[in-house]
Amino acid sequence: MEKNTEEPLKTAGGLYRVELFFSKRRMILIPAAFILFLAVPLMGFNQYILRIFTVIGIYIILSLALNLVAGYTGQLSMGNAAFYAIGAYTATLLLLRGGVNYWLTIPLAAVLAGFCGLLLGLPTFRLRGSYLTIVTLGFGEIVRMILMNWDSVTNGTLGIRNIPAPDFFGITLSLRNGGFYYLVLFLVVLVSAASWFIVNSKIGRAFVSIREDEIAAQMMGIRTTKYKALAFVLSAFFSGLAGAFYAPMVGYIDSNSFTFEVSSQIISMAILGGLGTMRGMFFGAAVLIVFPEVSRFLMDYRFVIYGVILVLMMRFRPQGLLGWQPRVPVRFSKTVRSDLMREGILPEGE
Amino acid sequence: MALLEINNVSLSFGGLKAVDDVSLYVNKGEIVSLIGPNGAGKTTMFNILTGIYKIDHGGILFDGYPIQNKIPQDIVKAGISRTFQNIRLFRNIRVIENVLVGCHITIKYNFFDALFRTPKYRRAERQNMVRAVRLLYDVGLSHRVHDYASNLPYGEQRKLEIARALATGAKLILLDEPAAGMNPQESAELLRFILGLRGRGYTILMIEHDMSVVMNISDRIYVLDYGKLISQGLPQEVANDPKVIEAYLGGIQNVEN
Amino acid sequence: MADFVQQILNGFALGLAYALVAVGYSLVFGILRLINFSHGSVYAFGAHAAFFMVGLHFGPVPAIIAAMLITGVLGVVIDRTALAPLRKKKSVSIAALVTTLGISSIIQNMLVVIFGSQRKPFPDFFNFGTLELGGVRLGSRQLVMVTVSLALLLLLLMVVNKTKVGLAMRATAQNQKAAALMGINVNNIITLTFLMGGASAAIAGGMVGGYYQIVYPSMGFMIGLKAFAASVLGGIGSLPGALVGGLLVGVIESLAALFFGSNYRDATAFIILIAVLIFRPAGLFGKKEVVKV
Amino acid sequence: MKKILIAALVILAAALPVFAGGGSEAQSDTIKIAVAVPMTGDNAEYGQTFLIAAQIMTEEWNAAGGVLGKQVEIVNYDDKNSAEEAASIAQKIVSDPGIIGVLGHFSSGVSMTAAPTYEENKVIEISNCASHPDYSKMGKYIFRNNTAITEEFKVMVDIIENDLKLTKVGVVAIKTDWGNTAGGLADKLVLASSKLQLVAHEDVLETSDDHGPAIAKLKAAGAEAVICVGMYSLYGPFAKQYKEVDPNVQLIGVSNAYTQQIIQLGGQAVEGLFAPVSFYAESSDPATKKFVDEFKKRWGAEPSSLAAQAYDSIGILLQAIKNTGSLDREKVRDAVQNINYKGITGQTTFDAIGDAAKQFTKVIIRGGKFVPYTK
Repeated sequence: MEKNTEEPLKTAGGLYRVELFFSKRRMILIPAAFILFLAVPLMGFNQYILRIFTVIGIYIILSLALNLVAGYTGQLSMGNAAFYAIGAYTATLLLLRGGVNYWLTIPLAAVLAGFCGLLLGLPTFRLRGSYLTIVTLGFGEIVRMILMNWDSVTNGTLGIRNIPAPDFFGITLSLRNGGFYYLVLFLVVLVSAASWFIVNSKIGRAFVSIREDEIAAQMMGIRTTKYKALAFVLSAFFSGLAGAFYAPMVGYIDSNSFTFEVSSQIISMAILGGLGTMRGMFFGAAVLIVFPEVSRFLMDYRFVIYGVILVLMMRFRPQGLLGWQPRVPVRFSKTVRSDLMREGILPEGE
Repeated sequence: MALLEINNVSLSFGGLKAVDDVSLYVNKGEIVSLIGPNGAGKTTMFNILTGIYKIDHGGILFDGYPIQNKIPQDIVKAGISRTFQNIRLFRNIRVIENVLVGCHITIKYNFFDALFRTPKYRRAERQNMVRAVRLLYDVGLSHRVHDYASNLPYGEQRKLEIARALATGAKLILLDEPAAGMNPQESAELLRFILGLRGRGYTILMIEHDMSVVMNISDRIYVLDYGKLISQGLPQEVANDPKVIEAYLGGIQNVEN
Repeated sequence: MADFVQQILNGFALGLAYALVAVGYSLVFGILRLINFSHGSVYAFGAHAAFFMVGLHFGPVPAIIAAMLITGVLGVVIDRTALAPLRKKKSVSIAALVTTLGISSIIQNMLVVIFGSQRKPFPDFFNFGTLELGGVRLGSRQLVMVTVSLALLLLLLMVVNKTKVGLAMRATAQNQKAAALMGINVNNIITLTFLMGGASAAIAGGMVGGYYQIVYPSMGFMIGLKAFAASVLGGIGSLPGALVGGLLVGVIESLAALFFGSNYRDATAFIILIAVLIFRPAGLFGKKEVVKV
Repeated sequence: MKKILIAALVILAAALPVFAGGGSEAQSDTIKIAVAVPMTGDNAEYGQTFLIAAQIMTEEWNAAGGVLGKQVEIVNYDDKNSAEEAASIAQKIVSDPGIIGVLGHFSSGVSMTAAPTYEENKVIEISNCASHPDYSKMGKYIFRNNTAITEEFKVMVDIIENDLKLTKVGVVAIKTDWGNTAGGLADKLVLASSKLQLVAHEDVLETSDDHGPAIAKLKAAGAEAVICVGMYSLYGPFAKQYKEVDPNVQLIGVSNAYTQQIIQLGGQAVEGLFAPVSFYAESSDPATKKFVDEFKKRWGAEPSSLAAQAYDSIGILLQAIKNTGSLDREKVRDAVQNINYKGITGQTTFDAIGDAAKQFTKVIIRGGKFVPYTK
């Protein structure tokens, strides 16, 4: 119809230039970053630093998992520690009691966690907002109680100790030889890629539409209950994956490792970085794992400051530190461009 | 046979009859308007048609099949799509993504196709991306493709909602006050656009207050007041119906009181 | 049998404690549709304020009244400094929720910094003896707890249902915009709600502190979660719902502990909660909300 | 994808301070000993007193010229009594080659989580609190300067059998890893006694101060004496609530009941509570007096037996280094193993698995004070 000449997107500003820079050079930068991370264990860091890197990896996975539910689908889950726990216990029990190969326990644990996500989800998805949140919170507490009391299976409050580290072609993984670091790096890449592929598909768009306006989403033919369930299942699956990795890394598990504080820490990470963005999860996990390590001297004030940060964030930057909306144009693939060109409807600026 | 047939539909909210024994029909290729004073039950009618509210009595046939009390998703699939009176866009995503969400049911691939980026995924994404751009081009938003929905001015948000509704592949489009908040030039343009839709085979049922729009493009008009159908017919007939004038003037008097 | 009755009585007292805390959740949720996660910590703060006042040789009643005032003010400060700006910006609800989580962390850890994390003895205010009837004991602590809780709940009900301010509160809960158009100062009403929430938390803190004669900074965590579950159970936003929800959770929890052992008692509240929400999503006393499109 | 990359860079930036901190490991003229205990959280008071005790001992040595001519430095870590924190701290400790030994951690579970890391890196861990039987079996470098809980229960059983002459015994235990194990051992020892009868065992949650249901069941079972397996926080409320139901019940605590806090919290209700202790602050022994006076000056209250064990643990470690004459980790370990140390908690030697043998004194609360029990 009409022709509009005004600038469609604000393209000025440093941030835009940074985005554009990364966008254009992503084919070089991503492999470069990957190689850099591959080289970390060779940089002569001590065990402690490698452990921090590895724990950051675990929490990146947990945050990415939460992000699918809370960030994209807009359903705040306060019980993700439960799925993390289910993953950890399942993997451990399969390994120790079931004699299952370690490399199989990881996917199996994740599947069971995902299944529990579905179990939690089915009866509760007609609940909205705050109600759903409180149910997830209650679920987290119930799971913890079960882990604490089901002595014959979970060994109760004693937890399970001496979980053996896995072998990889004859090499026993440890923090010192960087084995756990590489494994978590692999899992982070896997979960990031899966998360990226899901988010950038009709599934991810359905998630976001539920977050933005559930009624309007239904009017687009989106089965919101099904997609909410899917988001929960995926979130539980990835959290379970993180749990299955965690157990043999630390060598013991008990119910105290999966408290409400863990759930609330994952939430804080996602929020600090920026819910609904993937970059934010990496950032949030890194900062909130490193912060307590470098701030031990603050003692009790540490958690006061932690609270102050959350409050200030919500007040002044609720979208998270890295939660800006990207301004670089949507990328059309070559085929789409040629199709558009053929039909003569290629939008301006392309 | 009519594309949409509503027979004796009633719905009450705790004693209050919001829709009272309403029957109407829309033929294929028609533009039909639903008018009436505020609170007459027009939007409630839309909510019934799209499955948000369940009715107490009556029946609704679309394309010959009963659709009353079906869930919204099934109704969209059957071919009815709508816009909202108080625009309900997905505000924090891009314009093109809004339309792609609208394409949801026309995109045929499953979870694993997405996860593994199968050729099926690529093909469907490519086709629908082109389709989405085409729809934006059609409604005059091709310059806004990359922008965020919340950044659009009011008029363009309305257009985007229409584009999103069209994206579902529906045959019958329900427009809830599409001209609200538009200046005369914009409404004139909207009018041409709606006529264009009919030209492309869409059927339209709309709620509208802007009488210049209603009178100019409607094939037929239904008038609701207090949940009851008080008049129907060609634009000229309805405009001269004393009951309609009464309903509107009464409404005005009420406001003044 | 005596044990059974005794546990029902114990559960009743415990349930009233939950109800007192649940009221604070309900008040705020009713008006703002916000889960105020800081309420558990505010309750712990109230208990410590009473503890502190007792340390200054206040008597029990003046100490609790002073604690009510201080804690009420804390509630107002929370709202004015952290939550009101979010409302002004029309932030998403998740932002307010996270803010309350943050505030909770601030309050609880400030209490640790000031008072230390250990348990501290709270004076045995309400012990005037014990009644014994057929093997069932009714302590004066329980009686005081019952009397004060019921009085407080009645008072709150009166305020909400019989006064002009209460009318304004109910109007604000229904529709903030319309209430504002009617000349109600919505911000003042919200402030008042937080004041009442804080004061009721202080009473709860003082009562529970006096009941178990112990205060400590993390005392609000579990009771906060359970009280929240109780308020959702009763129908969040409804004051009678908070009372019934609290009593239900308290009694069922005590009986469950008696019959199945203490192991699962903390889970009881959540199991009841989930069960109720599945069958009655709006809680026992809540009204179903009509979707507006 | 690019987002991943941005984040990756930000991680690196955020992690930089850690590298800076971790990189500096210059050889110094001090001998470092880590005190890894809860300094914040629910058990912070325990950790804080252990640190004070450890500092007093180190200052005494330093004033006398240090060990091997070097000053001793205490490095304090806060493990919050969390296994996860402890695992991280253990990594940090073994990454510092200057640290020869660790006093810690607080609970058995936490200590056992950290133990493999110490064992692998030849860092001596002495716990002054861990009471789990398996703790000291975790390695050659893992020592316990606390009695195994079994020894305490033997004394408690003796109190019930011979001092109180009661037969029906109930056990109440907190629902934690420690409470579970210790509670189970208590049951076993009571069952093993020919004179005693175990009438009930109840678990209670640490998160609840309401012990009504557990007490009802103990009472219904006819318990005359109840063995309490808990932290200080259990005794006050439990005793108060129990005494209301049954004023005649006899409560017996484990050694950690020996702390002023339970008298503050329990008041009248803890009158007559028994506990077996390896340390008694009002002893006339001059070394004990000196420590208690100094400790009171810094903390404001008397030391508990666990704090006294912390004090002795550091002494044992320093004495072992002195006996070895070098900082050779294996040799220092052997010296700890073979030590015969006279401290304020008695004469300490370690058996083959690394458990200390201790003598017990029975104490009872009378007139709001702990006094040695005499008939």
